[in-house]
Amino acid sequence: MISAPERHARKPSRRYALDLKTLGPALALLLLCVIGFLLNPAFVSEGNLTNLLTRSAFIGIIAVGATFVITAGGIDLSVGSMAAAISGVMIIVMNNVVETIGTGVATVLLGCGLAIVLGIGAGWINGALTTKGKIEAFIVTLGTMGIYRSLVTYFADGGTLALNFDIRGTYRPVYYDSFLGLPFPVWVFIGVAICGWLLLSRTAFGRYCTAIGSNESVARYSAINVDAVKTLTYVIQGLCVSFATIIYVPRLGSASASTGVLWELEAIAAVIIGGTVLKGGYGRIGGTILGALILTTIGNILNFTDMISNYLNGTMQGLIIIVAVLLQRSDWRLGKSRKT
Amino acid sequence: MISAPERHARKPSRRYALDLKTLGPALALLLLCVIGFLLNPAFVSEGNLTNLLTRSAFIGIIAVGATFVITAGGIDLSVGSMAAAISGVMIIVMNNVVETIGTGVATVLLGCGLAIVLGIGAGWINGALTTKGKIEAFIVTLGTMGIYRSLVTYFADGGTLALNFDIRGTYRPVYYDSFLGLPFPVWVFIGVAICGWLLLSRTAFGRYCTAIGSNESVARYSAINVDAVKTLTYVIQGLCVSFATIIYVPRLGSASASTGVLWELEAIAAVIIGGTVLKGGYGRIGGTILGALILTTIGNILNFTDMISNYLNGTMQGLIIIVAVLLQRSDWRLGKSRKT
Amino acid sequence: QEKIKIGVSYPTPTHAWAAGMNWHAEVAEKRLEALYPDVDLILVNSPDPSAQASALEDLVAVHQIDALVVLPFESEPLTDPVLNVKKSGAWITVVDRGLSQPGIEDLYVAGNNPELGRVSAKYMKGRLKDGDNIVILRGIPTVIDNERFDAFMEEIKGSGINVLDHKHANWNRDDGFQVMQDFLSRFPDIDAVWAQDDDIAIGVVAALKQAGRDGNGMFVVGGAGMKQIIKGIMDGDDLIPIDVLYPPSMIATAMDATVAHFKSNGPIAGRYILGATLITPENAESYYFAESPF
Amino acid sequence: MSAETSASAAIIEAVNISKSFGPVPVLFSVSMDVRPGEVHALIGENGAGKSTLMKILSGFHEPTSGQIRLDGEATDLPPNGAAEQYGVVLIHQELNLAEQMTVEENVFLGREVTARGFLDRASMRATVQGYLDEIGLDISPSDRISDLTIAQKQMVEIVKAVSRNARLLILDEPTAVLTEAETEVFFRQVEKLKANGVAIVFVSHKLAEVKAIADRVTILRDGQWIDTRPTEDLTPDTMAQMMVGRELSDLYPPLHEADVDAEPVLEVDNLYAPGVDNVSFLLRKGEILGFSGLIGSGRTAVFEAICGLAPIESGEIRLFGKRVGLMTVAEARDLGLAYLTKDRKEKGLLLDKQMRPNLTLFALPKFVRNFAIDRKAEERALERAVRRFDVRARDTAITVDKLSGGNQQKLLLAKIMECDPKIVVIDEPTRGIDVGTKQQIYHFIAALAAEGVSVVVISSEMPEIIGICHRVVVMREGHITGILSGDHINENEIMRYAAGLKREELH
Ligand SMILES: Nc1ncnc2c1ncn2[C@@H]1O[C@H](COP(=O)(O)OP(=O)(O)OP(=O)(O)O)[C@@H](O)[C@H]1O
Ligand SMILES: Nc1ncnc2c1ncn2[C@@H]1O[C@H](COP(=O)(O)OP(=O)(O)OP(=O)(O)O)[C@@H](O)[C@H]1O
Ligand SMILES: [Mg+2]
Ligand SMILES: [Mg+2]
Repeated sequence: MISAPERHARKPSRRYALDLKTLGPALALLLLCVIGFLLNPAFVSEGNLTNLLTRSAFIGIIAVGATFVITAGGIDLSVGSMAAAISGVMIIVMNNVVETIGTGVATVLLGCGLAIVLGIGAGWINGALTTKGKIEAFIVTLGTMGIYRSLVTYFADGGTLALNFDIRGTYRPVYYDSFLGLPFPVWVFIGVAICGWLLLSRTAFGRYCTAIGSNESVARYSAINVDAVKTLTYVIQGLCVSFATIIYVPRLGSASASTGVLWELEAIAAVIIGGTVLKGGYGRIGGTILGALILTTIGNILNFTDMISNYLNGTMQGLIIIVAVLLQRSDWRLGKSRKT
Repeated sequence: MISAPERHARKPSRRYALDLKTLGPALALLLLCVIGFLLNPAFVSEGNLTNLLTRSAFIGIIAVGATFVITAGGIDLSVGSMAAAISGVMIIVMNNVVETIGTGVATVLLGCGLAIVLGIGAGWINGALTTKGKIEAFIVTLGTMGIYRSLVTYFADGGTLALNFDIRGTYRPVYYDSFLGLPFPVWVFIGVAICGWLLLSRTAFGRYCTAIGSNESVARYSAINVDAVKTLTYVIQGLCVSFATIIYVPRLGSASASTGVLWELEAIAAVIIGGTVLKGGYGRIGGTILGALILTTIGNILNFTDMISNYLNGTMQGLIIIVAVLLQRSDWRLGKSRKT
Repeated sequence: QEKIKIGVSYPTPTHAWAAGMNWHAEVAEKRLEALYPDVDLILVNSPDPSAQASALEDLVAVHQIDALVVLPFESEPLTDPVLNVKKSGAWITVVDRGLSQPGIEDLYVAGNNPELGRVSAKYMKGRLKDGDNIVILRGIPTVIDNERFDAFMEEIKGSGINVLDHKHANWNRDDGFQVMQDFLSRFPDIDAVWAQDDDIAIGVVAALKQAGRDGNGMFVVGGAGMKQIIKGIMDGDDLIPIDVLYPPSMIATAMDATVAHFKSNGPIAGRYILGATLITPENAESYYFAESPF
Repeated sequence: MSAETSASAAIIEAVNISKSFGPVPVLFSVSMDVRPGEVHALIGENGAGKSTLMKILSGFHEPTSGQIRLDGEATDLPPNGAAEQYGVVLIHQELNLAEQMTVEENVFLGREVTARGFLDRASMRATVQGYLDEIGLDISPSDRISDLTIAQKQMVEIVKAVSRNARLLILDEPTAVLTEAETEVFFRQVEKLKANGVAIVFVSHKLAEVKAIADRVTILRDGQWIDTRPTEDLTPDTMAQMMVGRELSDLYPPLHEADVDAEPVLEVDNLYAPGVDNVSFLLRKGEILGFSGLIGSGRTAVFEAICGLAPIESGEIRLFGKRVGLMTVAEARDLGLAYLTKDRKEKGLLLDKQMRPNLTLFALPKFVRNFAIDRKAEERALERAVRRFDVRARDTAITVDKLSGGNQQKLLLAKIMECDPKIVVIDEPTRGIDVGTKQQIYHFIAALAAEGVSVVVISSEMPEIIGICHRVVVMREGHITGILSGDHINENEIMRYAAGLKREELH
């Protein structure tokens, strides 16, 4: 009975703005590719594009997990160290079972299974400490970051843990072989991305993550088991780290204290460049994927030119990240008058 | 105009709970000191305690700034790199003016003045990009972190920037000399801490920071210039970095790409161990100071014993941080029955 | 009876070479403490220069050391802290990276970074001809990296060998792999790679094999003397035919000499500069330590 | 109808419920029962314990003592809204929506419709769209909550309530921000539910509404049960009397005739801003100017633009005769212009802070002595405000989110008045405030005007607008359709302008 006023043409503009925001990361990536091509046409060679995709798989897969954690209002700084520790334990165990079960597929499967169990366990520890222990996620994961990093150093005696040479032969194809022209890691990446996307935007669980990140007490009052959902986001993060590790280990067959250093920052950066909000309540897997691609492409482009001093790589990287995010602010052109 | 209801005196109980929370970090520190003493009685020697205090000055001073940023709902990842870059520029400039104004106090003062200007400028850039550019603070400061870090590498040509030897002679006392038995850096730390405490808990500005961190739109509706206050928190952070740099440079007389690595994480950890809430809205300078002391003490204690493998330092550090924060959860004993 | 306390301070091992050094230090500690019951060696490692300065303070304040063996993280920042240790009356042995001020240390034991670059360049010149192309993967931007790189470039100058580009691979396998992948996409014709370090070299080899460009006389020169690489040389690997030694055992040498200062009659002070030996299939065996992690 | 319902057995019964928060007692042995197909109103002063009792009835709080009987059986209700499994649904007084999520997501939060493990978004959207159409709310299921006006949010809460298969629906002040028209829509939904045998508990301070819709009324005062009676036995006046415990004189103060020649203090010409379409009006010294209109008619938008809270596209504003451009909120405050928001939860109060910092936040510069905040002065201000506005907190150290809704509103009013404004804009001044206090606030506004302060009252309560304003501006779709004064201020006239049936040529 309240007269529905004729709809103002305000909605279309909102939709449009939203699209711009969604398109932002894609545009930034496109721009980077154009720059890459202009710098060196070899940038668009099939080989390089394949390298680029394969490389972004690690950060990308981890960032998919980070999207869940961040959407639910948490943060996980431990992923890089976790990856290193899982690789380390995988390698040690696989090397040790050579005598009993040989160097075949069984050993590799054992290693992968172990990685998954460890990832889930490590994620669960982070989650339980945050929810049951009621410690800020930042502190928990800063702590576990230090712990995992030093454990891998300890296992490797400060050096490098190397996978048995024969197992490496069995395991190698997981990184180096292709299917339908795309390397396996890319397929894993695609798989994880699709699952992540479905989970976040097509299931009740995804909505719970968003609700918790948006307003924890509203979520709680809606009879959502907040602690369980939050813990589960860390478990998903751990699982993603496992997947990343499983495709990382066959690449060079080794793990050391420098494995995965700063992956946490890269993953979080990918998530945020993709448009997910750091304080939680809004997450976009699609954006995260683009964010990961953007980050990898920046590194790749910098290797393609010697115009800038090597020392300034970090400067370029920083500038490009800031500019890429600045560009996707759909409202910056509307300009001055807005104060809000 | 209306009848005043009888007011019940119900304050004491709440105060008590609050005190437990406030006391948490202090208890954790005390416990650490006892452990240190048991491991090696030399822990409480005057020399060691002085070293400990002096050392915690760097992180402590930076963490005071970080308390403002975090209380107002922001985050600054660039502080470590900023410290490196400021040290670098300071050293270059001081070395270059030797010929014109010599190696005396004037040069050192010039260097210090420059540091302050640079710190304020760098803080302002972070602040402006976050508020005017509307980019997430995490991304802005991750970007500037990369930029400053690579700039110092560039200035140092990949190596180390060393302060002119004679200037070092003039400047040395700033780190190494004492006043009333306490080294100068400790005095600076005390000064910064007191100013920070006054500013955060006794002035309108501090109240504004808390309000913004608690709810930005309430702050805006309460006539607070949100952008200006937020920018100012980053400027304060920059200023604190300047002070830390001013006492850091005479210590090692040089700057390189490895200066200040991970200080940002340490500073944030100190802030949060001290009880400030990462999402903003509640900040405690006193806690931050204790947090910085706790972190430094952990490192100090680990240098005291070779009972544990050096590789496991990180594990111990991580465990102690988590346990220290776990201990100060005043409500963990109240336990299960709480539902809300 | 008062023990002779000797502090040993070095960077936290984060890459294989440093791990090797750590291993040699720990082995030397056990050996020397068993040999001389009145000697106590205290091993401390630190993650950055500032932490190392703190560790030095702690060694003096808490352990009251009689001598210090230090492998400085960086020269400049640790000069003053080591000087302070010296002022406490301790004997000072500096390893690998010299301090920026002469005369502080009583004993200096070091490898030879410029020599490593020069030896590598000489080998390149011996195998390549005018107009051949190489790429360089450098370490972490530091003085060491600069010394090696500058000496290499100095030596290679005028040989007609083209250095296509050089990028930092941070003494890290993953970075070595990625940078080499990009070099391979970018340059269709590369004849050899100077990886400067064995960890980088391993990444480079993986990238070469992936791209199928490991034939045609392609070779990689690493550096340091990692045991896997030396093993490969012994087995006649084509891709990494030689290595240039930068021995992580130098810390043990320094510890031995420092203990000897207290235990032997002969004079110990002075400078020991270890050579950057070229390891070839002929001499590889004598540089191979099976138990070392490096 | 009430005769039948009183015969049937109660769905839920509260027996001798007491509740204390820590040592603070809030409810004293309260009993109440709700029967299927009845609307049971719960009334009482601010802080009487209505919301607390409702939270106990739906499991959000545990009673300190006493018993809840569900269908005659003593039951421990599960916490956190899980009582929904028994068909017990509470719509909280404080809006309980996830701001960043969409309407559809909020309506179905916690009980999503899934098909083969995946969300059935199409069907959920269609369901929500159906409800929205039914109540004539012009928003889309995919709109974000943060983009809605507060009244729209309240309507979303109602959709949320209606869409659940509740046997017992508890509505804690659902109509506080609704206009009469929306309230009617809401009542139609209630009637429908009632016809289906749903039991409804309705908390409200609008006694006329209670009279109109309730079958029985329970009255609480200071945590004590006073009476439960069929509505027929009560009039709004007797209800008010039982709530407050004394006779209430006239609700509205006598209207002082405004001085038509008083100098204008605020003149607005051809203002354009988001949601505002060519608005011009004038406010005189000592005048009470009402703003009326439907949901989203742009009343709030006008004053947010004037007070520096939203951008201005074009137009001229003169304050005390001087042209002002874009002002910041602080500049407006310093010039004597203050705006009180109706959204106390998102824009008004820092819920996790105590009363003192909240009270002084807006006028903080006033409390600065020698660069530091004068806490003594703050304490004094708090004491004064508590007295002046009757803010009832049994413990002044609690955080503001623990205050009762009405007391939050009083605190918010106190906060704005702390800067001694010369022009004060009050958006929904009596949102969630009990009759007794309402009367006091009206007198307070009248007194302000008599002192020469100009007051703008934006309100969805027609009687309030009619009762206290000298002139009334009616808005529709962002522009002014009429400015009424004197005898023209009556319900009929206002509605016709608000609905767009009549329109004055203003320029
Ligand atoms: N969690 C809590 N902790 C402490 N006190 C509380 C808490 N919740 C409510 N109170 C107190 O209980 C009393 C009753 O509050 P309640 O919200 O039930 O009042 P109400 O009748 O709903 O009032 P209103 O009409 O203003 O909404 C108030 O004095 C309030 O401050
Ligand atoms: N910044 C803005 N940008 C675009 N549209 C806006 C903006 N602010 C308000 N509006 C729109 O202007 C219209 C008027 O909203 P406003 O809140 O002023 O209405 P109101 O009369 O106060 O109604 P209510 O009492 O229901 O809130 C709404 O449809 C709102 O969505
Ligand atoms: Mg020993
Ligand atoms: Mg209430």
